[in-house]
Amino acid sequence: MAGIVVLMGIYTMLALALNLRFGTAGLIDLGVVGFFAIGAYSYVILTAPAPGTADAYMFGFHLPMFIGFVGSGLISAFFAFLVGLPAIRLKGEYLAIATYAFAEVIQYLFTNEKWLTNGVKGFIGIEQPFRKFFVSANSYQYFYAFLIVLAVACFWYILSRLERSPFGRTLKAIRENEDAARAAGKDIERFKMWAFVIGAAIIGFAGSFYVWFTSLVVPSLFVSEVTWVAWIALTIGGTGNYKGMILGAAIIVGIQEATRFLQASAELATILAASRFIAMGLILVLIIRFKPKGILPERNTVN
Amino acid sequence: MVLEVKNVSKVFGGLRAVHEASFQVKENSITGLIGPNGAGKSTLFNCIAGYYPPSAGEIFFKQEKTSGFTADEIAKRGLARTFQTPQGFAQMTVMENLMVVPKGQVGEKPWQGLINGKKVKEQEEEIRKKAFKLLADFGLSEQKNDLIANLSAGEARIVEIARQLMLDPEVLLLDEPAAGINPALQNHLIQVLLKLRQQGLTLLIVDHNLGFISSLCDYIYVLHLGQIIAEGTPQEIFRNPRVVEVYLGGIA
Amino acid sequence: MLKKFLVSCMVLSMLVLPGCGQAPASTPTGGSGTSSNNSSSNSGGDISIGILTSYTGEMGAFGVPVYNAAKLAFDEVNAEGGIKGKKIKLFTEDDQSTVESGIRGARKLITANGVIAMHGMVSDVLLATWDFAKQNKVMVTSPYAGTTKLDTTGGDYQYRTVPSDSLDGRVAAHVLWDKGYRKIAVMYETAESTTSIANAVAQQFQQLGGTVTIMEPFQSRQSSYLAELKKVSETSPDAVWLGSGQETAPTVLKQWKQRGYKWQWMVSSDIAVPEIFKLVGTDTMNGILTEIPAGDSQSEDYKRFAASYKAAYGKDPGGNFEANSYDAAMIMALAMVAGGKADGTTINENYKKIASPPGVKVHTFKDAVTELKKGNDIDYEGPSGDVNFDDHGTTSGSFNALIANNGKWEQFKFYPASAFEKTK
Amino acid sequence: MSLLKCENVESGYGKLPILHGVNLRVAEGEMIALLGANGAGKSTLMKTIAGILPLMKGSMVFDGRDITLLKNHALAKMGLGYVPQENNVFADLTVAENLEMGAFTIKNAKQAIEAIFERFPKLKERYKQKAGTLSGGERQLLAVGSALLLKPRLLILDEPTSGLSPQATESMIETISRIRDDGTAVIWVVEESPKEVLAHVDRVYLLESGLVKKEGTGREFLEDEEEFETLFLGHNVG
Amino acid sequence: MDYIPYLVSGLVTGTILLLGTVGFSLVKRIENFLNIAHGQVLTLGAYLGYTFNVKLGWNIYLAFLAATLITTVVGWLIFKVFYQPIRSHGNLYLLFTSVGVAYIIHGVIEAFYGVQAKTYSVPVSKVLEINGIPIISGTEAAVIVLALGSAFGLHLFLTRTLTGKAIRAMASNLSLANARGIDTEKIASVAWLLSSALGAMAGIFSGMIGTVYTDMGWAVILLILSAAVLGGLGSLYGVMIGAMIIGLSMDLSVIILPSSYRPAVAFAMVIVVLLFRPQGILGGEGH
Repeated sequence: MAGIVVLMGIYTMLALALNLRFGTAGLIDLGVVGFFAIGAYSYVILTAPAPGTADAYMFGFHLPMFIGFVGSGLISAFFAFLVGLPAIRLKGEYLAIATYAFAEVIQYLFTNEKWLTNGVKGFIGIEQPFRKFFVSANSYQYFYAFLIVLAVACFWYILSRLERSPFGRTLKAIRENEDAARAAGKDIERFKMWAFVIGAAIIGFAGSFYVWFTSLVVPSLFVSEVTWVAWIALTIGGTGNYKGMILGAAIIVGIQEATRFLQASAELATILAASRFIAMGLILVLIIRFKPKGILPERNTVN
Repeated sequence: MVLEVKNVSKVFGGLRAVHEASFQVKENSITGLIGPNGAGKSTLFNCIAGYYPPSAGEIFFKQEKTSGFTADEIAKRGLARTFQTPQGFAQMTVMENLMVVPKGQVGEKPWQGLINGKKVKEQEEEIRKKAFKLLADFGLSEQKNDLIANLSAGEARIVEIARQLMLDPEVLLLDEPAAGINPALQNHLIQVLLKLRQQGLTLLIVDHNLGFISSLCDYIYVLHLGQIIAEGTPQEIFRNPRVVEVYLGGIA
Repeated sequence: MLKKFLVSCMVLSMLVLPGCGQAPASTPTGGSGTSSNNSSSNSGGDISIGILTSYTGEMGAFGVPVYNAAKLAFDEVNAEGGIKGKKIKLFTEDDQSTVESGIRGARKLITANGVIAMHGMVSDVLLATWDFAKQNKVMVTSPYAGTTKLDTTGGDYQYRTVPSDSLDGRVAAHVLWDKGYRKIAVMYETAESTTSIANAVAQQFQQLGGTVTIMEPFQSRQSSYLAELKKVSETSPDAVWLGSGQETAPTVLKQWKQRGYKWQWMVSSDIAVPEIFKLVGTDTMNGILTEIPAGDSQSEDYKRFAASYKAAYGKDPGGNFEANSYDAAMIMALAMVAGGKADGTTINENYKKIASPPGVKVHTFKDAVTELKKGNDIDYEGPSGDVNFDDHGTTSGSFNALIANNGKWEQFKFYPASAFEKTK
Repeated sequence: MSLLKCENVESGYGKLPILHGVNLRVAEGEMIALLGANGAGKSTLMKTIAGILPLMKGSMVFDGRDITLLKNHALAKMGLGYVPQENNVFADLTVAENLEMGAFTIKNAKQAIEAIFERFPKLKERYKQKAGTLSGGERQLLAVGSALLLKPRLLILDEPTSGLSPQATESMIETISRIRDDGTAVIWVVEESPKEVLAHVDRVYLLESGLVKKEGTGREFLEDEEEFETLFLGHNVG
Repeated sequence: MDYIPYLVSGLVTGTILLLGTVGFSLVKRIENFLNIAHGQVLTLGAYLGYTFNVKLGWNIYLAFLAATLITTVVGWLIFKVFYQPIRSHGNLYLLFTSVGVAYIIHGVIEAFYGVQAKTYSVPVSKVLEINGIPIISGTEAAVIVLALGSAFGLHLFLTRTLTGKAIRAMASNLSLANARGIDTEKIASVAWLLSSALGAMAGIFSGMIGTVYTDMGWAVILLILSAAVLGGLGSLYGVMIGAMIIGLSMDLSVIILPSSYRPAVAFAMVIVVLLFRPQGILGGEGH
């Protein structure tokens, strides 16, 4: 159970960030996994010990865990800023494709630039926060699940507060009507950039949490499926509704776990893996068809 | 002169929508810009508001050259506009629509919005009061919690004007404000606009119909096929045979 | 309402799909084959062991053979009466060749099924699950996790019955050198195992005095490798070592043939499977070399293993680490017998001891139990070779050098573990 | 019998109606002008008749058949031609291809296109040119020509002279009255040069705020000069 | 002379990509959404080709025809079942539905065929050599000729037939097409049929050149998106050029870069193009 909660939490974080970018600011971002990877690697490179003889990477700063964590969000945000400088002006689908391409390039870079990322070998044995206070891994995993829930609650609080602030109101206005927002004297690129950067920071932090969960990073963790799963969680749960996002993440992780309990034999595994894809696809298609605003749609705030 | 348009041209592909148009708007006046459909009014209007960069010519607002500025920069300098078909933040309430607009909101900085400190709260309260007063002035108090998407066309138009007034503009550009509004509401609108002028606002109204505009404007410019073909007081314009020909056709 | 509908849709898809899928005749079921009952998770009398392996995804081809071979070993153990009367019961999980799935699978096996040992992980999954397993006193073994990352960190609650990739690469270099090639190129996919083997091949070959003309990493699963082949051909090597998986290697080899290049190929052990002949074509494959970490296929142990494997599953073992998986499972069972208890700690404590010298050499479960009962120290040897472990839980390993000949991999040279001890 | 009969038509965009119950009739071969201020609902009415906007209330009968639920392309096949005010040609297609699309549903398309070329020689000169590169007048000509290919019984023209030069306007008016003379009924949305147009039309409808405010012959409208000027120029204040 | 083999391999990659991309942007133009599932249509075609060619032992060209035919029909059915009913929701919903559809097709293929890669039985053909350098094999030549032939056929269809012109008309101005009496539903169906047929062909061609595997669709849709953006999303001729540029630049990049960067070259080009010419190489002004 604890493992499921952790993954649900991490996907909820991604969905939360995506909701700020898309639900509030209307940016179609298909590059979630790119920032996720940047966050994860930032954390690892900041905290990794100096390279051993068999390692190809050059930088391991061996900084305290806390700094690594903060760094993962900040560095991801910084990259979002760099990407956003030219890309934030792109409209709709063009932004989607640009961010998608960005995420792919990031994966190739992380695979090939060994001096930075240790290539496909990646980093292993990553230390987990507060691990030393726990004797057994079993009790720790419950603590970690608790930590994740805490973090999700924290992000939830921050984001819902942001959304209700004048900042969030302006973002929504931009989502609703860019021309009118411009007529109201809003520098829409700047606001979009903020949404993009804050979203990236949260995705970056989620990267740290993910690294602690997997205890290793390799480039193959960061495939575009992560982006799609985050989107699916957001879409089926309900854009603009925080409970919806948690529900969406729960459904997606739930589908994957449910098939696990049907796992009885080796041969069945292929079918089960296949039905996971089918179930994920079906649920997305059906929700869009019959409840296009998601299971828990956004409620319009009334002052 | 609060607004000066000097030899502005705008070309789209091969199409010349506006050709060396020049005109001026006096402070605290109500100036009209009229012309038949396709005359280039909206294009010129968009050039002034910063939605299109002019292909040639210059525009000055309060003696500052604003051609080349983006729309939001121009809006912040006190030149507010409305749209031909009312634009609003559809899935937001009337109140929220108004509250989006004011300049210099501290809470628009994400960290300030997050902390939601005293300054933000005070400012929000101020803005809310201001919006409430505007809505009351326009007779829209009851609709303050309605979504823009659910308003009638006439209401949407008035809300848009109210929303843009939240900018505290010096000049208000109105794009066919009377279109789609029934006569009773039109009269109400005229009263509102006249009152705004009394309060010191300068108005530039674009319309293709002389009727509404003549009862409001001090001075009118007539645009036809991208060029200013006449200017003068409403009376002068009505007597101008060129204008009458453009509007009614040759066989008069 | 809607949720209900969706859940039923999901279940429906699962019920319908197996019907149309290709279900091989030899379907082993998780618990039932090895014990009487597979419904309860950890019924008192049974010893639960988990097979966490890749049935799907990139490494999907290896899952079933690894499972089958391990099951063969445990079936033999159960047939001999199990361990102190307790039968071994298998649970299995698909890691989908991804770390995330692997972690989830491991957690389920450990927390829900209460396994005392897990077997069958690929490198990344093993690394990601090992700490959690160790904390829960669950033993972890792998028949094919060659990653060099374990070279110095393994040994505690973690063993592998396969040599490290670095040794694998050195052997490949030796085989090419022994065949008389002096100028080779190295092409490899940017995956962890292929990269580390490729580096080892190049390093060793240069140490032997040969020339490596080019190291060409490439991206897997592209539609065309013509450009890469051309680049390699420009360096005119005598032979090319190819490190690649089953999805990509056929494209490379077919396009090599189509373009009429002539060099000698040596391929990594990922491709040393029977299926490759169907994928690439027997003609194209003829004469291609490979080496696999395995016991001497001429040995009695291997022949006996191959025969019972064929009897159980209707297929010859080969190329999919079946022998390694069998031995890992067998040693696991023996470690429990030797320690007299069925838990992870016992397996961990006895794993190395019973498979490494000194001790009486034993080859079957029955003999081993007899020797252990006598109070003798034993040294198990199985179809995959000596299976002696170093301090970090890795077997020294022997290798078979194979050549493709008319649709089959034929052994042309055997390199016993002793051949490489000095180069280590 | 009227060719087109609209009763109590309500329609609009989204949920809110712009037309609040319009009644309109067109007889066979009749030319109708539709007047009204911006936002009065002229284009909305045209789009509703052409089947582009769905009807919210009321009924429409064309050629004796209820067309309330019919889609745009089916109406076209019944002989209802529509020339929208904007985007009325396929900009990416050549002039010839545009005409072929106009003749999509008819049998001897080639001959019909030849006939259009004869009628509008200007189009023939440019038959290989992309429609997007034509001048405004040529574009309108092409749009009208394409619509004529269907041999429509009723042709709806939404401000066909908008943005045209005086000469182009004049020749367009001429062209359209010739179309009527050939027996096609026409609904003409008029914004500009109303005097010339009204001299040609049989009847006029004046729309205000989504309702028909006045109905009469072209002559009646032209004769009542004061009201006419009020309508197009507004009140002469002062 | 030395670079000719790179050019040829670029041509092969490019022409296959061209077929896939043209089908993709046909849908983009008619339905105005990014059909992520188009990659899976290629995969489906490739697997059906495998069934006929290997499982049933048919000649490759016969298998090619049969697989293309079936995929075409399946593609059309997918349109009818999944996309048509939600058209009014808007293009973002269509895009995410296509993601769902992609997962469904992916799952179904994996359930039927398993995860192991497949290859066709294509007889090894003679290689044309110049100065001892192998230039092009028969299969490659056949693929290039057939792919370019199909693209040219599509061009003829779109410019010479009434239905083809109607497709272009519909893409140019949907409501006007309706007003002209064109049954746009029917024309949309034709466009989907064409798109799926071209996708299937692209899939089978890549099967003839390389291997067929279940993740193929995800890998290829990225390249298709790249080529489409490069050429200007909606412009059919633009994306043909875009596809060729991507194919050639990927294979020529191998000369100077490690080939593990090959696909990244394509994506990097997309980013650069979007930054400097967001409307694509041949796209018109503004969108």
